[in-house]
Parts: sequence; C-alpha cells; structure tokens
Amino acid sequence: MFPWVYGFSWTPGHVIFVGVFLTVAAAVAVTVFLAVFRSVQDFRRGKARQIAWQSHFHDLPASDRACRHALTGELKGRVCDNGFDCRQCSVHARLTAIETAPPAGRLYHRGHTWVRPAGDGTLLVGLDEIATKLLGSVGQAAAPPAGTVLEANAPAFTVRKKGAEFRILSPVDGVIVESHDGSQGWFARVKPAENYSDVHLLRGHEATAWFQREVDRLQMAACQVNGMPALADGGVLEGDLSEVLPPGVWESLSAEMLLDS
Amino acid sequence: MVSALDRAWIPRGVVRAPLTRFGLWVGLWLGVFAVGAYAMYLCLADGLFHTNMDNRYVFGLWIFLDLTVIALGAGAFFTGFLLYVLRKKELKAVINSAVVLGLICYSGAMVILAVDVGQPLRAWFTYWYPNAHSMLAEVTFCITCYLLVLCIEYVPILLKNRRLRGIGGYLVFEHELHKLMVVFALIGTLLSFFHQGSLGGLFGVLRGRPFAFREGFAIWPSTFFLFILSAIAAGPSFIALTTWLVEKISRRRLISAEAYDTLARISGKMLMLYVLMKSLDTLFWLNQTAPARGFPAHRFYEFGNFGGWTLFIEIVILGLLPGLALIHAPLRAKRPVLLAAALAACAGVTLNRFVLTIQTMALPTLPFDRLMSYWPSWQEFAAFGAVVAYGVLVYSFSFRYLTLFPQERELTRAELMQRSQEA
Amino acid sequence: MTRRATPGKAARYGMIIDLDRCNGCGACMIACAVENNVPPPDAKATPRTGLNWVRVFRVETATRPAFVPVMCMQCGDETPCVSVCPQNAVDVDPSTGVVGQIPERCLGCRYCMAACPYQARVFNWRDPQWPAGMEQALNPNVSARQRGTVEKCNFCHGRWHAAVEAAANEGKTGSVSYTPACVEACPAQAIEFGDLNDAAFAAKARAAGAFRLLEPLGTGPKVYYRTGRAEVRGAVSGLIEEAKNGQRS
Amino acid sequence: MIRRELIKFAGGAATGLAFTPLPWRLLGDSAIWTQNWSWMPRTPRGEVGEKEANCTLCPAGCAVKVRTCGGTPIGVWPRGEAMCPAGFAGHTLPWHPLRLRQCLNRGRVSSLEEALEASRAAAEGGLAVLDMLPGRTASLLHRVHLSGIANARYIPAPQAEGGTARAMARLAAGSVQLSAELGRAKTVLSVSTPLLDGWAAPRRTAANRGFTLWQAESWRSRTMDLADSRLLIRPGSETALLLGLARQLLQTAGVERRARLLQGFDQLQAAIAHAAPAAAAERTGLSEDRIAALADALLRGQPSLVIADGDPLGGPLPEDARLAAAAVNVLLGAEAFSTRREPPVPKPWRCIECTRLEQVDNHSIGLLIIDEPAPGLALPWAAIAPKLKPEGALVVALTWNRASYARRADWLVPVPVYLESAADAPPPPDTGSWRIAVSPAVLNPPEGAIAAADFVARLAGAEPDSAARLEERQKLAGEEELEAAPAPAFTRILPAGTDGAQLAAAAAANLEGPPVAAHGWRQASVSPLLGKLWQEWDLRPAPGAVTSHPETLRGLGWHADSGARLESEAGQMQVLLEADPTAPSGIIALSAGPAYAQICEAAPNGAWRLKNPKVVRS
Repeated sequence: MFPWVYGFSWTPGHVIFVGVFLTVAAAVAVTVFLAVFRSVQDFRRGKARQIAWQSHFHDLPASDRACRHALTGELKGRVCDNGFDCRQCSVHARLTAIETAPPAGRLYHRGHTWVRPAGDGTLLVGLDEIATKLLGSVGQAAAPPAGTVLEANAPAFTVRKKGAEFRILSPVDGVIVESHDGSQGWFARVKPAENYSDVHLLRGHEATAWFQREVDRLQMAACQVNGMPALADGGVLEGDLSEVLPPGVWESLSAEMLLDS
Repeated sequence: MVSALDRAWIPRGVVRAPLTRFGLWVGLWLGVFAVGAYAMYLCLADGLFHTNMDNRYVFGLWIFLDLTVIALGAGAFFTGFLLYVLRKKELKAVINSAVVLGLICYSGAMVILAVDVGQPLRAWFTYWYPNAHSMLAEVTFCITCYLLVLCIEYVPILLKNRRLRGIGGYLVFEHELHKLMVVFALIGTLLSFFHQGSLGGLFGVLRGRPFAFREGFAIWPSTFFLFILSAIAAGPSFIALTTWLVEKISRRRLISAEAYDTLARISGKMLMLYVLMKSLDTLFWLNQTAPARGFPAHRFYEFGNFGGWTLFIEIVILGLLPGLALIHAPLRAKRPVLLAAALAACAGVTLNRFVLTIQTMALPTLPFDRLMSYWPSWQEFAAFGAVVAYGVLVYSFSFRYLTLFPQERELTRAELMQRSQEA
Repeated sequence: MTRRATPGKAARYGMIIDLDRCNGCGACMIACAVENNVPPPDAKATPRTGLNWVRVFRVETATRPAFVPVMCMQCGDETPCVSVCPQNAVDVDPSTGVVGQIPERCLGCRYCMAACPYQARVFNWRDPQWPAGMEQALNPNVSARQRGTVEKCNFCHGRWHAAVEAAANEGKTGSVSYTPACVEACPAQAIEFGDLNDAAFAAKARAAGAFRLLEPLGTGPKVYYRTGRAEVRGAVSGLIEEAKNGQRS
Repeated sequence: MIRRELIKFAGGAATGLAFTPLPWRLLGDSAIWTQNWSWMPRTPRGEVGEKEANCTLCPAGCAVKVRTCGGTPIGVWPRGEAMCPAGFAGHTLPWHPLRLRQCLNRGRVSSLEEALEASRAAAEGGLAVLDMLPGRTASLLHRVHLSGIANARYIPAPQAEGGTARAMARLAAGSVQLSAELGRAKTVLSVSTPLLDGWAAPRRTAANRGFTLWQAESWRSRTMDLADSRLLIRPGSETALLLGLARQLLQTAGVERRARLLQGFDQLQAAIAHAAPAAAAERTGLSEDRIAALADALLRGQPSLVIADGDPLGGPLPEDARLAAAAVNVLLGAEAFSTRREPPVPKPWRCIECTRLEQVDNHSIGLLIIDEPAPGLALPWAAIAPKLKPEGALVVALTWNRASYARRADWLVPVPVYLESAADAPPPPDTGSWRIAVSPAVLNPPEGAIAAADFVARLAGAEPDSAARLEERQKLAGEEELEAAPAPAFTRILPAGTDGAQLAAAAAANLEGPPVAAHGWRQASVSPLLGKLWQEWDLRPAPGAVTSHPETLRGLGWHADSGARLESEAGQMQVLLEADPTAPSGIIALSAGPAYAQICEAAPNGAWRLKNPKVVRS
C-alpha cells in the first residue's frame, strides 16, 4: 500500500481501490469526530443538560409531546419540538404576545411539577396531585438538599418506590435554598436564577386542559382494570395507584407521565 | 442487591425474565462459549490441523457459515437504508434489533475468520500489501469498515440505556451522533453493498472452478449482484424470524403485526426479483459459461451426493415458493405461513452459500480426480458454537438491558392490562 | 504486484512431461521434498493434508494405468491464484514466468488454493517437523515454511537463483538455464524443462500429441503433457472430444 | 486544564510520531516476528560441496553424488543414470527416528565391551552370522574373521539371492553362479516378482525398457501396472501357472524335440501330466487362451526370460515354483542367462564356506549375530528360532534400527548407516558383470556404533579394519574388469532327484485360509520422508496396509479405514484396512514390509506364508 514496501507499484486499480476506502474511512472518522466535537462544544457552552433533555424528549411518544396550544385547542395536533421549553419558542411567543400579566397561583410543568411564587422572591416547587397519586407520598429522602442548582427540564431529584425509580424534572432555573419533605405540598424553596422566566410553564386554562387530558389518560388505563375506582366527574383519583394498577403498567405509566422513560 | 441493580438497568415498562432464569440462560451459553473458546485456542495455538479441513476442502464449515451469517446480517444495512434513506418509518420498530444482529453477525464472522486463517497475526498485511484485484481484499476492507460503522451505530442504542443515559455527557454525545446517523446509514449501505457483492464475487471470479465461475459486468461476476439481492431478500426475513424467536423465548410481544407485514412484504418482493435473476443466471451459466470452459452442465450434477436436486430446491422450493407466499398479502397475514416462508427464504440463501462454497470445493476439476466428502471436526463445530453463543449472549444482554424494540413497551402494557382484566 | 523484469531477455520456463515414460515411481516427489525442505509426513498426515509440491496421480484407463505428475502449472494467461490473493503473496515473475509464493507474506486464507483447478497448492496444517537432527540435512538454499502458510512448486526457485548468481558472476544477464529437482530426479527422463521463449522447446510443446491440463479454462499452463496413447489423452486432458476418442480406441 | 493539555500533548505526539519512521519500522518488524518462530528449524550454514559415491541401500548400487553443507550430507542426486525414490531420501537415514544409537541389552543401555564379552561367552556354544545383505566386502570379511573361530558358520539370507538364477544353476553342468540379465531379453515373464520396483536397478523401471513384460501376480503391484500384459492369478498358483506353461510350450514340436534330449525330462512329464490346460486355468484363474497366448509370446519374442523370485518382502516363492520356472527357462533356451563372475577377493583373505540356513542343524547355534546393514529384508523368525540352542542362546543384532529384529535380539549393537562409513553394495541380481559400488564415509557415525565386520573381527580377536580392507578390495577391482560370460549349456531340465509327482501335487495343493497376496517395498524404511508416497499420497501401498476390493472386505466382515490386528499362528501385526475399488476381488493384498517377517512361517519348500491369518479389529 505504500511505495516503500518492496516490489510494490501503483496501478489505476490501486488508486481507485485505496482511494475509495480511504474516503470511506475518512468520512467515518470525520463524522465521529464531528459528533465528539459538537458534544464537547455543547458542554463548553453549558448546553449539555438541555441537550440531554432534548435527546430524551425525542424518545417520548408523540402523545406525550403535545404542544400546550394543542391542549387548549388553539393549534390542532401540534407536537412540541422544543423540549417543552417555550421560552425560546416563536410559536408560543406569538400566541401569548398580549398576555403579559404575571400569573397568580401555581404554574405547571409537563413533568407534573408546579411552581408558586412564595412572595418573598423565592419560588416554591412541588409535585402535583397526579404525581402524588402515582408516587404516593414522596418521603423525606427524596428532596434535593439546599444549594442544589436546578435547571428547567433537567432532573431535579429521584423518587424510588416499589423498586422502581423515577427522576423528576425541574420546572425552573434556580438554586434550592430550603428543601422540604413535601408534606406541605412543596419540596423545595428555590431562589430563581437571574434570567428567570416562567413562560414555558402551563397556566390557567392550559393547565386545566392539560390536567384533564392527563386524568383521562390515567382513567383510560384505570378503567381497563377491574376494581378501579371509576370517576365520572373527572375529579382526582382515589387510592394509591401503585397498589391498584398492575405493577408493570403502573411503572411504565408513571414514567411516561413524569416524562421519564 | 444484584437483582435491584439488574432491575435498575432494565428498560422501563418492559417485563424481563427473573434474574435467576436469565443467569441460567447466560450460564448455558457461557458453557457453549467456553468449549468453543477451547477449540479456538487449539486451532490458534496448535495449528489448523485440528479442523478437518484439508488441501481439497481449504475452506470448511467456517466459510460457509461466514457467508451465511453475513448474508443474514444484511438485514442491518438494508433496514437502516430503508429507514434512514427511504424513510420507511414502520421499520423503526426493528432497527435497533437489526443493528445488534448485524453487529453480532459481522463481528462473529470476523472472529471465525481470525481463527480459520493460518496466520491471523498477519491480518493487517491486507492493508499493507493490498491486492486491488482480489475480492478478498475488498471483502476485508469493507467488512472491517462496516464493522466499525456497526459499532458506531450500536453506540446510541447502548447510551440510551436507562442507567447509562444518566451518566455525564452520554446523552449529549448520543444526540449529536444520532443527528449524523444518516451518514452512517449511507456509508453502511455502500460498504454492505460492496462486500455482500464481493463475497459473491469471491467464488464467482474463480476461473479455475467452472462450477462457481460466472461472467458478469465489468470486474464483477454475476454472483456479485446475486449475493446482494439474495442478502437483502433474506435479511428482512431473518429479522422477522429472529424477532419471532425472541418473542417466543422471552414470551413477550415485541413488534406489531404491521411491522411483520412490512418486513415480509419487502422480503418477498426482493426474493421474487432474486429468483428471477438467479434463474436467468443459472440458465446462462449452464448453457454458455460452463460449456465454454470445457465443463458441460451434466458434469456438475453427475456425482451422487450433489444431483440437480440442489438446484431445484435452491431456486424453486426455497426461493420461488416463499417468494410467492410473502408477496401475497392474505397468505403472509397468516403468521405461520409468514414464518415458514421467512424460514424457507433464509434456508434458501443458506443453501445457496453452501452450494457455492462446499459443493464448489467438492466437485473435482481434474478429469482424473474424484469427488471427496468432508465432515467438520468437533473443533470446527465448537468454534462455530462459540460464535453462536457469543451472539446469543450479546443479543440477550442487549435485549435485557437496552431498548431493541421501541414498540414493546406499549404492547406490554396492553398485554398486562388485558391479563389483569382477565384475572 | 509487479516486479521489475531482469534486464536482458526474459524467460518463460515450462515443462513437457511424457506420460508414456512416467512410471509413477515417485522419485520426483521425494527429490522435490528434499530440494525444497518439505517436511516428512506427520503421524496423522493423509493424502489430503500432505505436503507435496508435485503429486503423481494414477489414472486408470481402458488399458494399463497412466501416471500423471501434477505440479504447479505456472499458469500464464489468466493465472487463477495471483489475482485472488488479498495481500500480494502470490506473484508472477516477469523474468521467468514462474508463479511465486511468498510464504513470509502469506496470511493462510487459502483462497488461492480454492482458486487453483490443479490442486497444486498445499497448506501447512501444522508446524513443519523433522526428526531430531534431520534439520542438519536441510537444503541451505530454501528456508522452511511456517504452519499456516500456503506453498507450492516454484520450479525450484532456489536452483534458479543459484543459476542466476552463477551467471552473474560470469557477467551474464537474462535467461539462465537450470534444472529443477524433479527433472533431475526422474529416472525415466519423462520431464523436460526448458524456456518456452526458445523456439525449439516451444515447438516441442506444441507438437502433435502434446496438450495441457484443462486447457479450455484459459489459464495458460506452462506445463505440457505428451502421450501417444489416445486413451490416456482422453482420461487426462479433460477435453470432451478427447475423452470420447479415448473411449472409442 | 492540566488534563486537557495532557490530552493535547498526547494527541500531538501521536500525530507527529506517524511522520517518523518509528511506527512503520515497528510494523515491519512485527511482520518479521510472525516469521521467525523459535521452533522453526534453521537451515544449515557452511560450505557446499559434492562427493561422488554409490548408493549402498540396495544391490542396485546406483552412482550418486552427495551434496554436503559444512560436511553434512544435504542431498543425494543421481550421477549419470537413475535413482529410485528411496535413494533421494538416503541422506536422511542417519537421523531416522528409529535409529539405534546405543548398545542395548534387552532394552537396558549397555556398552560395546559388555556386548562383546557376552558374545564371546555365548560363541562357545556355536557361532553363526546371518548376513541380510550378502555379497558385500563386509560379507567377505565376516567369512574371513569367522575362519579364525571354531564352530563358526556364515549364513547368507536366502531371499537375498536370485531364486530363479539359483535354481537354474542347478541345471547347468558344473558349479556356476548364474544371473538373469534383463538387458538381453526381449520377452520377460515375471511371476510375482517386483521386477520393475526394486528387484533390479531403477533404470530398468524406466519406460523405454527393451523387453515386453508379462506380469503374473495376484494383486495390482506397481510392476503389474507397468507391465505390457497383466496376468492376475490366484495367490499360491504360481507353480500351477508355470507347469501349465511348460505343457503349452512342449506342444510346440521344436521345443519338445530339444527337451527330450535333456535329463529330467521324464520327471517334468510326470509333473505336467496333471497340468492339463483346464486344470492350470482353473487353478490360476486365467483362461486357457491366455496361457496359450503367453506361451506363444514367449516363443515368438526370443530371447525370453521367466523370473519367479517372488517378492522378497512378501516372502519368496516356494522351491517348486522356482524349479518350474527353471524348467520353462530351459525350454525357452535360456539365452538371457549369463554366468555370474565372482567378485575378486584379495589373495591372502581366507574365507569360510557359506552355509545355507536349511543346512543348519536345529539347536546348534549358541550365538547368532544378525548383520542387518540396510533396511528392509528380514527372515521370518519362525525360520531362525529352531536353529538356536534351547537354553542360553544369545542373539545379537548388528543393526541401525530399533524395529525389525530388535524384538527378538538379546543385544542390539548400533552400526554406522549409509554415508556414515565406507561401504559397498552387493552385485545386483540382473547382471553377471561385476563392478564395485562404493560409498565413502561422509558423516561420522554416532559414538558407540561399530561396523558389523569389525564387531566380528573383535570377536575373533582381530583388529577392526573393515574400512582399510574395503579399500584394498576396491583397488583390486580397479585392476580387473569382470565381464559377464554366457551361460553354460543346460544339461538338465529338472535337478537330479526331483520328484515330478510331488511337483504336480504342490501345484495342485490348496492354500489354507483366505487368499493373501503379501508384498512389500524393501526401501520403505529408509526415511520417514518416503511416507510422502503412501501417507501423504497414495502412490504406493502403506506398510501395514491391507488392501482389498470393497466387496471382498465386506464379505469378510471387515471395515475399511479402521485399524486392525492381523494375527497368524506365528504372531501378529497392526494393519490398516483399505478398500480399493480397482483391486482384484477376492484377494487380500497385504503390504507388510519387514513387519511381515514377524507373523509368517517358513515352509520346508523355502516359501514363507501366513498360516491361518485373521484380522481382529482393534
């Protein structure tokens, strides 16, 4: 292959043959290098967690990725391609341009967490009713300690139950200043990050629509199971779902609803 | 402790055998692997006389099986091509499994190859002193490159594991790699195309072996193209078969009926095309190529063990019939028919590889020579057994801990729901 | 791949084997093994695993059997083995026309053996072994081959090399004349060795009664056979018409 | 930061390294590592030379040149004429795996002095030297040295002498030695004799031989393959064929007229009285026409020659076959026979007479010395054992190999082999002219080896000087060129005292057991390299191979390709059963080699045959 190897001389066949394969090898190498380079780049720009979420997000079934405006019926069947991060979403910006009033009450994240301003400049972060129904009481050990940096859509903490493990996505950017066992509904008091924004969180009728949809999903699953408390009023489900649903179904359904796969 | 760890690695929402059963299964195959590894050691450290190969059967069981597994492993590249390039979304259901199967087939073939050449330490000479005219050089280049590509394609599947994805930048790298996957799909297709062909060309160019020799296009004999066709015809069938087998062994439903149907339909169409081409090629060879080289067709089929029946079985029984069954929608809708046809298609390709390797070796060329038979030694069987065991192990671990069938979760939930309803 | 030709006139060495003279004694096989340091058979060797660069086939005919020595035919036109070797361990020396096998480069894939229609190639299935002390009696001009490599007749390359050196010492270049071991050994003088570029020798090779093995394959062997017996010609040549003629006679 | 810099440094270094010769050099070197393995033999180094010699492995004594490297022989090549395959491997004989290198006393390592001491003690009970290759200078020296020992005998191996020529000599007037010269014959009938395969010089086997060959044999031997006409006969029917042939010949008027004038004609007539064409045909399995055609060919193609020596390894033919062959030769005029000239013996050498083995009384040998200089020939032990004293007889084998007589001998004394000492070949059986074929010493014999003649000299109290004596004789031969003389007139057609009726009865006798055609190639044990001819290729039957038609094997309930044991009343040997569709059916061809001597018995008529052989699967 090389001119200094004894008795070798180049022929057109060699040129084509070696050329093609060197090209292929180079293409493979360049592509891999590109992937590595881009990954390093992502890290350097601090986009790693976000990209990890993006990668994860794209594995979710389309039904899990419904746009908030599809939930409310404003847009028909739109699937989010932004990883539920409406802060950069042009569609969302356009649709909510007029709505400027600061929200009151809970703002919901699609991973079934909520955020509520505590009034002293900090935010309270908690699990919503569905998550609580799915997981039961979260317990002391679950909440992250004070000082933990949270990033929206990045895993905030992990919940273990019945041998299964779910990570809970953080709804906001910020730093935990106080953690709580969740007995009062919240599990962390967060000091918001400087460029804090909450536009990606569901609010008002969006939240209602989304919540209704999630309850429907649960109910659909639940209805197929005998002995499940049936709910005609669309209210909150009764009982510990982990006891009622078949274990495999409970785990995968919970993971799906918590956007964990 | 171990079982908790095991559980933490198993993908969410799927059901896997208890750890003890899995351990037994793994232990069984590790045993097979150990025997084969010993046989390989004998061949490598002591010499190839441990095989029953000889100066007549210079290629034994291994070349036949290498060719066969690589043909069946073609499902990997073809599925990738259909999914990433032709955008056949239905095949997303099996792409991961196909990649793992391809990786197993190719790496296994490489291992067997390393054992069955006389001087494996000199394997790199092919890169150092390549002979551009040799089909084997082309095969070596293509297979090593493609194995690399398969490894790269395997990385995202691996990194998506429930535990691994949590580590550092794994998901980031996976994400970036995935964005470039179409490049690998294209390169893989190119490489596979050439080396499947070159494996066919391997025997087709043997001008000294009129039974194998074929004329063709430019530097490629017709077997070059026939091998590609037969491999892409059998590949989807093999994926359907293995998926069904895994379903049976794991007692799970893994892919939807539509996915089976798509695989079968593609396999059937390609098989029909292949049978047509193969028939034309055979007619041309029997009437033109071979007689021109002093070998009238009857000379190939007058030896007791290898009558004309091989040709009939290969083309009609294991080619035309499964092809017809697979292109006819009502027929392939019946699962047993589909599976039988897929099995026949794979068997047909296997027989084709057998004929081209073992029968080519057996048939005498010198007019005063006679037919000789060959039976592999236990070492050859064991070495192959080790590769099968390696494949089963890699697949078993991949199946248990990685997401090979994205549809499985949904199907499992439906099934679990139904079961608990019945209870 | 290609070697620079020796300056001066190139040779095309070839053989003419008289099948009517060969009596199948096997002297060529033993002489060849001695000359080329081919090891004696091991305890489990068989005709199918054995190392013989030349083999004498016994061919039954309608009358008495014929003996056919088959060595590497040194194919010329479309050498089946050269083009298949993945790493150029087989080449044709343009200065001699001899197909060379480079054992140091051989991977042992045996593709060349599959390609050879004459089964002239053999494989070292195990390490070569000589009884203790017998390695002292090896030919110093030819090195022993390792297990896992292919070997074959090269028209006694060692002898050719010695002849070239001797000629060079005398200031001569180009084609040299020498005698391979089997030719020297044959008690019946059934093998004639020469340069096919030499008109007289070439004429002999093309004379009536001469033929080559499997000629229609187009491999262009440089080993010719000759017989006056039609039945032998029919049984050996592989030509369909010849076989019919042989049966008739 | 530091880690990143380290990585950068390493990456840069790796890239830079690729542009230096180092990695390429390493790659090249690793190619060499795969080529030089410590267990690969190194070819010898040293100055290459050439020595003229003669091959002394068999009586053919072919002229050879020995190529040497640093003094060690690296090849034997023909000088002028031709050589057999074994000759080409002759230079490896010193390293034969069965080579004996030390004196052994019943398996225990011992010394030459002890062997001599034990021999001296045993010699008092009567000493005999059995010479397996008579006719050499060493054979003469045995006789010279034995003349100084009381009660000593010299016994030449019977099968080493040409059987037909010896039988013919008994028909000639006066005491002569005869030789059958193929070179003079136009038609030759060979009866179970490997005429073209080791019987004579290799040049005889060349395709351009000057005679038409009819081969009568019971298996497809190499000579049979090469013969112009093949007569496939039943084993043991040689005498019947020859008597039938004699009867055919006598139907020609001229032949009969001449034969009537010879003594013993009446006995011959008595012998052939029962050899009616139909009887001979029935016995041999040939058609009457075929025997008639043979007779016709022998008569037309004069001078013609009948040789019925038999295969020396398969066992010589019985005496009655040799007598019948001699009679046929006389009927045909015996023009191709010549008087064998005795090789010159230096005047002062005083030799004792030769004793034939059958002349030796039973229980009369206290010390038997077996001189086995070249591989191959062996006598059945059953022929030797009765001659030994029942109590305290000692057998000393002067041999190079641990196989043939080693099992029977009390003492094994290593001798130098071909190329290790100066030696000569005995005169070949097919020529009456005589030349001395000497091979000089090229190698040193192993420590402790002693030339057989020197061992006998030491026993006789003489100085070992066989090398010097060989030189002396060689000089003598140079002065005196001895040409073959025409054969004397034959006055008899059967030796005096031959009983014609007995001869007829021998021809008609039925053989016991399955028809076994035993044969062998005496050179098979020269070198393991020769295994190429039967183990790595099937040009010859492997020693120990039992070959038969598949149908015949099946009929006997034997399975091909399986190891088996061949047993007879005298012993047993390992055999390999092989099926050969081209083999004659109904006959078991046994390629035994020297191992055959272990299991066969010597009949009073000089033949050795298997008695009640059977194959036991092992």
